[in-house]
Amino acid sequence: MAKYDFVVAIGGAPGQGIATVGKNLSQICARHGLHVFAYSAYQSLIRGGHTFLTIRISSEPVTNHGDKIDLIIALDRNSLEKHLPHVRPGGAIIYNSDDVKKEPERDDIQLCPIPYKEYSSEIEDRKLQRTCVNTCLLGAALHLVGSDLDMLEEILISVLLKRKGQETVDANITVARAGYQHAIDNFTGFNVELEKQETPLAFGQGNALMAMGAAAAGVKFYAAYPMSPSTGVLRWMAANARNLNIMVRQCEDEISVINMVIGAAHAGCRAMCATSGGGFALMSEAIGSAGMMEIPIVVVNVQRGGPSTGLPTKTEQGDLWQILGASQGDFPKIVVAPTSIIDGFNTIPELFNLVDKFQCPGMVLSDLMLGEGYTTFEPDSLNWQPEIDRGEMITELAQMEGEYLRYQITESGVSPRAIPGVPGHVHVVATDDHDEDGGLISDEFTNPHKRRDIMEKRQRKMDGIVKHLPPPTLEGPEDADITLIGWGSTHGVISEAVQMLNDDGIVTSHIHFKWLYPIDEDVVNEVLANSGRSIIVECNYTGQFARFLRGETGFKADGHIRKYDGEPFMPHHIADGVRELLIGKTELYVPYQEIVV
Amino acid sequence: MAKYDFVVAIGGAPGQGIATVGKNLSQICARHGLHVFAYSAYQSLIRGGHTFLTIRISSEPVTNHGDKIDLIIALDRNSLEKHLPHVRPGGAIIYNSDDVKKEPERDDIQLCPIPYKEYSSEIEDRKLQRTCVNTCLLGAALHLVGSDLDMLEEILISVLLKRKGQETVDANITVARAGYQHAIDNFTGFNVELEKQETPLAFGQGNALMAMGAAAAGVKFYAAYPMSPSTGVLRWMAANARNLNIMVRQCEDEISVINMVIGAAHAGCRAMCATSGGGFALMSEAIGSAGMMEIPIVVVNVQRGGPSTGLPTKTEQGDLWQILGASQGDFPKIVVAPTSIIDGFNTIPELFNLVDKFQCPGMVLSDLMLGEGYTTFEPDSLNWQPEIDRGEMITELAQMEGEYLRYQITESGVSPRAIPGVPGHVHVVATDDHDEDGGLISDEFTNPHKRRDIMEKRQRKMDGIVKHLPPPTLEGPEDADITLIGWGSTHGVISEAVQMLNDDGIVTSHIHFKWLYPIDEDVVNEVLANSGRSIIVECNYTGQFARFLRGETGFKADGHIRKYDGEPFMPHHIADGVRELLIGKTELYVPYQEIVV
Amino acid sequence: MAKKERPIKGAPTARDFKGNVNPDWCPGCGDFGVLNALQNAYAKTGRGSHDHLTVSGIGCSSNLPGFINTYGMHTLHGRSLAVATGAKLANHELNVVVTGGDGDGYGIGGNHFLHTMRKNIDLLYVVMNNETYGLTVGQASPTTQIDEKTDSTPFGNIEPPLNPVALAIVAGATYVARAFSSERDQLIELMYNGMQHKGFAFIDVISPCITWKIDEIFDYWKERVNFLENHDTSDKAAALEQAVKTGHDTQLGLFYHDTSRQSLDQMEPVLEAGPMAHQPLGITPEQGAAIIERMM
Amino acid sequence: MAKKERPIKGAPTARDFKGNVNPDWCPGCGDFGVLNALQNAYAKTGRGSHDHLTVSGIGCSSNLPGFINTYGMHTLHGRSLAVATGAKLANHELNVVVTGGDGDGYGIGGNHFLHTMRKNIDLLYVVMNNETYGLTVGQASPTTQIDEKTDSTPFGNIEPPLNPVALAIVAGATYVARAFSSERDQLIELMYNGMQHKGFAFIDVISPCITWKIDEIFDYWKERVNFLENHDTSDKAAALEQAVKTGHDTQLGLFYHDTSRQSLDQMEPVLEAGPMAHQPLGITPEQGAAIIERMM
Ligand SMILES: Cc1ncc(C[n+]2csc(CCOP(=O)(O)OP(=O)(O)O)c2C)c(N)n1
Ligand SMILES: Cc1ncc(C[n+]2csc(CCOP(=O)(O)OP(=O)(O)O)c2C)c(N)n1
Ligand code: SF4
Ligand code: SF4
Ligand SMILES: [Mg+2]
Ligand SMILES: [Mg+2]
Repeated sequence: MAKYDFVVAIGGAPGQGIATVGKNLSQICARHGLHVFAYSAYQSLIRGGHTFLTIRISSEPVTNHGDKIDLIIALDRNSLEKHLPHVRPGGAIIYNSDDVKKEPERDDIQLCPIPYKEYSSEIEDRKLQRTCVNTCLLGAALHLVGSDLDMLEEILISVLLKRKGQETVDANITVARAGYQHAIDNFTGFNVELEKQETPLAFGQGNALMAMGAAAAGVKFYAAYPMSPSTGVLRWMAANARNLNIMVRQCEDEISVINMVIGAAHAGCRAMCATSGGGFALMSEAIGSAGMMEIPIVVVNVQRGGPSTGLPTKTEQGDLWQILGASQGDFPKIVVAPTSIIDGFNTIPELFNLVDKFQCPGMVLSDLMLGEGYTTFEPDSLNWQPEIDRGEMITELAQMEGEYLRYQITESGVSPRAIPGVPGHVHVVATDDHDEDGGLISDEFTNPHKRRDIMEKRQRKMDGIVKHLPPPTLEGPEDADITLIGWGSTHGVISEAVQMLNDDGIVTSHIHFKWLYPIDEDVVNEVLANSGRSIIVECNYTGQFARFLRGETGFKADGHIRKYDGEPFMPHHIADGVRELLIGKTELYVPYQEIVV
Repeated sequence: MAKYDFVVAIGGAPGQGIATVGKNLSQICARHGLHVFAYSAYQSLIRGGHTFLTIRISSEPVTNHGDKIDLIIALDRNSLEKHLPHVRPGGAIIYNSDDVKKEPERDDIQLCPIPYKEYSSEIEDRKLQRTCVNTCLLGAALHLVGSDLDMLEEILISVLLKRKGQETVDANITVARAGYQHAIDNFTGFNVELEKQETPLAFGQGNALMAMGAAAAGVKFYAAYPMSPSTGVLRWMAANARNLNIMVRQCEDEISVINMVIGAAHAGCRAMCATSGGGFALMSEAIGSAGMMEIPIVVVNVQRGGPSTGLPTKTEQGDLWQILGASQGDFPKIVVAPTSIIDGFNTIPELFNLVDKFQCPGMVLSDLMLGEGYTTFEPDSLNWQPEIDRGEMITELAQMEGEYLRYQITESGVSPRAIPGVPGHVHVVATDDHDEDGGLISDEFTNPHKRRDIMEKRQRKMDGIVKHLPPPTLEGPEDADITLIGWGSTHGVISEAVQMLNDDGIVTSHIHFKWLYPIDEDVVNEVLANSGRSIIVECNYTGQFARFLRGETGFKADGHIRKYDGEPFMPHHIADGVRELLIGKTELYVPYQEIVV
Repeated sequence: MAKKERPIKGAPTARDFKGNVNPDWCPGCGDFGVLNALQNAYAKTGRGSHDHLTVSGIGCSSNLPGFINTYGMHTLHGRSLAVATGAKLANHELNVVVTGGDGDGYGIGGNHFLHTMRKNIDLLYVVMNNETYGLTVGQASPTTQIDEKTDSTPFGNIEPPLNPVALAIVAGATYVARAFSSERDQLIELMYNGMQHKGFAFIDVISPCITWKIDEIFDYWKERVNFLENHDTSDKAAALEQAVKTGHDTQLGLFYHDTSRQSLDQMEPVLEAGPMAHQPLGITPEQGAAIIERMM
Repeated sequence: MAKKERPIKGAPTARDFKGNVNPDWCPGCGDFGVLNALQNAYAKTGRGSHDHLTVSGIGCSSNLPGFINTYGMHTLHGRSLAVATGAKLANHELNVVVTGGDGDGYGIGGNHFLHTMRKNIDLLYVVMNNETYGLTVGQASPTTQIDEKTDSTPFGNIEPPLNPVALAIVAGATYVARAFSSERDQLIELMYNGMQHKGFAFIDVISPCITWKIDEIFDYWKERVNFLENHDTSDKAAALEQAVKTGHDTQLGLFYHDTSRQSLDQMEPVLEAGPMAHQPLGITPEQGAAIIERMM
């Protein structure tokens, strides 16, 4: 376990600046070389409602928001009342005592009221006074977690001086110091100390990291229609379009998005788009067209709670069947679910090489937890120059033998593709089924044999793809009693549950799927053969992955842990589930969500 | 076997009037009380190309176009040359000898040239002369199959007199008689005779029968965007809208279609739409919204060859995964695949009762073979007054206990639904997840417990649905060596293959699925437990049903017969496949399509 | 939470149309004015709350049906007009009002907008045009001005905005108006008349977003708007001329009103027997026999 | 079947743009004239066949790219403009021409039509308007006239047609014309000038369907069309006035030509470094480091 594992949560109303407090705290940690994972529970609302940001701080990399809350910073009375029960015994809660009518009732935690009005009385600008309260509470929090104030002051200056001016900086620093001092004088610090590491860490949001991966992969065309929780990808792309020379377009709808991406990809760009479930549904017809025309594209689905408009700001792994079934008929395609925020960065170049090689659509299943969560990472750990393999692409006139056939029947099923503009290779790509030259089979004549040949050519690509996809990983002992099986974003939280269970004497291993489709039945069954009593963990109602895995491999799990209330798993949800399943009470465990925001 | 089983095929270019010849012949048969099944192989073209219509005639009901061709009527030289090899030994081919340059070479069949020019020399109108050739060849054909001319003459008069006038009728009758007489004088009739039955039969196209089922079910709102091969449903609806008082709307696209249907259904109509794969893809987002708002609708997907625009005029069972995966997240839904043209009629009222009862979308998987094929049936065999059960629907103000909650949490998961306009029940339905009253969970506040409750309420409906769906049928011996498993439209052709195999001493049974989703694992496994060596027969590349069935039940078939060249199975394709699989050469048999149009 | 329809005594008032849920819009959002005006316009019709159906898509503005005491449908993003058309044609006795945003209606919903107008469906369509995608935190919308810096155009928008009023006149809407959410009386009047109009009535309402367009709120618009005067609303060419002039600096009022065309429900013979939703289900054995007759 | 690009010697001629597949349209279909004119217009540009990209949706008319010797994309029904926009912005050195039908473009594709015009994407869009859904055997389309009996309206159409030319002018197209497939020279001229125009050029071409609209073929149209004369194509109001007048009896010619606006590719700074498809892939370690810097 990490030497340092501490969870701070910040509660307040949207618009109260929770994100800024969280960012400042995270940045202080990151500059100290500490790791952070943050998850925000909020509503599909611009103002009003309630936000609860959980920041887990650790000396080791962290992949989820953990199980407990050590310290809460309550930015308003509502948060104080709502979240009082959520602090672990021995933890603390910081709040502005001016807000409080009635002393909070809990004697197993440290109550940390700050008389903000007193400390801010010298700030004349009323609005400024109001907004500085966050900094004051944060100052106090820093003492509690054993940090000094230097880093916060540095950050305040660097962020606020230019944008807001000296007065704002001074006011913030004054109240930060007052809060800090008040904490020294009145509260007991936690028995932890932020150790400064040599190298500070960077930190970023999952959507941004995926966009960065796309930039590294050579994406030159990005189109989108805003949709939570995928909009962060668009935001990053738009902000970086000019300095990185990426064409970024916001379209009239998701149908236009994907069709533009197909056009751009056909014209030679690496092209990508991201959306969420409903937008993906609208894209599904065109995904089939990319399959038929054999145009490589990447489509990202950052899942949120469904069905339909569902829970726009909540997480779920509920779009697996939608992505597997997207568009009519059979065609080659690749589906991948990144297993962490950083893996999201790496997945994009990996997937682009595959779709370029096999000329088919590639689809990424991320989710709100990964996409909107943020995490720290080593600043030089990202591979900015991943291998770029564009496959059999003809970009200039070369000596050819015979005539050029866009859909030439080959053993691999892959036919070299020429980009419009290249002399000597003029051809038509079509969504109607076609012969080797792109001529419509259905139109000019009907020829079941040609159809069969071209269908088999296309589908042969699947044999190549499946060989290129790494099998699921097996972590932990080979002869475990329990094996947790998961996919995509839950890797971190399952790993942690596995560790808890092993620490508890329940010998547990973990099989995790990143590459979801196609599946090599034999290879996967070999990995699954190492399972103990198997439990599939996923964040949806019907067990979409369990049903899919069984269909592809015949594997039937012994138990299931599922969550579909919109909030992501915490490690103990899984560990508790395993214990319940072990005593045989049920085959399906649905954890109770304790923290209600 | 049927006493009378005779296959006539008609070949020619589109626009040559093949459909009319086919219709006349079928009508003659039907009026004789003989059964007919017709399938037309054609291209996505208005003129040009080639059409090949196969009409199977039998004294028993027929469900597919059979295995052999006894007689071909070649309307042009191209058909003569192309289809000469397709006549079974001992069969015959009729053609206009004026067309022929070189005598066709086959000595195992009867060549039946008709010197049309000679017989039509008295027709002065050139155009009329040209178009009458079909009737002349049909006249000859009628002799060969042992019919008299009376019925044809009757039909010609009833169809042509009003629309085209006496001259046309006379010309047609003259050449029909000449063709008939020429056949008597020159050709040997087949050893069959059309026995007039007491009661003539009706005949119609699959799409029309489905539309008729909808009318009987009380559909009052039908919307569509034209798409082959589903357009026949729109055509029937449009033609019958006024006399049956059905609102029929053609929309700007399929997205509009389904959303209109949802609006109409919410306002209290039984509402339906039909499309094919690509249009269905566009509808998928809204299907989830019907699931979330709990609005009962019926969506028909008449499958064609995919992927993408694919083969617009060819058949396939390739949209199963698309329909299973339509829209993000989990929500209650029902998927059914009619097993015959007539079953298409019955399925619609059955499904409407279910979707009304469980307030969810219902989806029908038909295909080109069923939708565009036509068949005879007993005129009074259709149940025009099926039971109509609209479920818990509130259409007028009644005494209520307490307040009305649209999404009241109930044990069955079904909450009584009030129709807009009813006093005292004002409420909002929403695609965002919501509380019992329709208030947005995601918007006002976030409450994972409410979310879980409402999700479980919705999904509980699946328990009720699954109990209402009949299990797959098992036909044939319980201890068969071989069991063929199919779904939807292939029922007839598999049945026939089963009979062939049993006649051949291979003891074979047949398990067939009509209701595809949800599946009751235990019930289905009980049926499947009766399988011999199991072979799944389906009309797609990846074995979509096999993969789905395995996922839901764990059942892994021993072998597979699949076809994906656009043409439907013929019985011997399946029987041959079983024999091949029996000798263990392969686990997957893909029949060769002999008849290339 | 649960909503209970309040029995209305006597002529309904705007209060009777207040929903049980309080609007969750940002304080100061223009949509409050639109909601209020709509409640007043509904009241003015004299009909009970169950006689109205308010349909929306997705967006801040599209949350409106939740805040009003009528039957409501909160449908998919961009699809409100299609759903509303279905509902109206299924029961044309309902007063069906569609509310939504510029992104919802002119962006993703653009095709339904076009064709619903062409078909002259008898709806009132109220667009709360804030020139942004509010709910998704402020990206450019189809009405965002050139050069504007937004979440999705941090270097300034390079795509020119569309002109909803001009488009509506050309596309076939028969009642076309522009309003400002702060001009309450005019808005109520336009809405009420739009409900009375048989055919597609369209009101583009400037409804400022105080969160993402902080520089374009009340004062900003107050300066720019003026009232359409001395204008013959039956003159299509004149309406179009005014509409094309109308850009960001804009005229308020009724641009076009065509009373000569019938709405689709008036033209559809199958409605002669009353609303579809109230017609008897299924067909008679005689009708069935007649169908079979034609199949023999 | 296989197609081999024929080397072009000297200035290309229309013959060089003949595809290897013969059109499968019904003999007499108006689309033949459009195909022929397009081949001529391509030739007139003087550029080789590989420099052009012809993009279509699905429909009889949309089969055109298969019959012409340029790069081609036969995309989904209704989606040609979106695909073409992507291709154009990915390689703006290509001459991208979009061809299709009225159902494809004004029906299912209506929203792309609207927004592609608004954004002034540098494309030539040629719609073969036969006022029907040809390929699906003759249903009503968004340009089918009132009362017309079609496959989907056996009792007569009750939905009025839209006016593509007026719509295009209002929506922001910068080159808007109407033509007749039998008026070959004018059509070639309009197409060629449309290709030269930087921005969205739109030509609605009357292209009769001889199979489903047997009463509205050559002679019928010949009587109805006349040429736009003494018209100032730079005057938007005048163009609109003419366009609104233009119904089924129609004027041929260039209605509107706006040379003042830039096309989107001209406004987009990331294209200064040349076509996206030719720019180097990926980013430099320095760029990566700068990104990380901002994340610390
Ligand atoms: C298919 C789909 N795409 C995207 C979204 C995300 N989305 C929700 S609201 C919205 C924009 C709303 O803008 P507007 O209609 O102008 O309403 P406003 O919030 O400005 O009132 C978007 C893009 C969605 N819900 N569904
Ligand atoms: C999503 C989708 N819906 C429907 C169709 C069926 N479809 C093919 S072509 C066509 C209409 C074509 O009409 P138009 O564009 O006017 O072309 P025309 O054949 O008249 O030249 C339709 C509805 C389709 N291919 N895809
Ligand atoms: S974000 Fe803008 S549009 Fe949305 S509620 Fe707030 S002010 Fe209104
Ligand atoms: S059906 Fe009409 S549009 Fe299609 S090819 Fe024939 S004439 Fe042309
Ligand atoms: Mg808006
Ligand atoms: Mg057309």
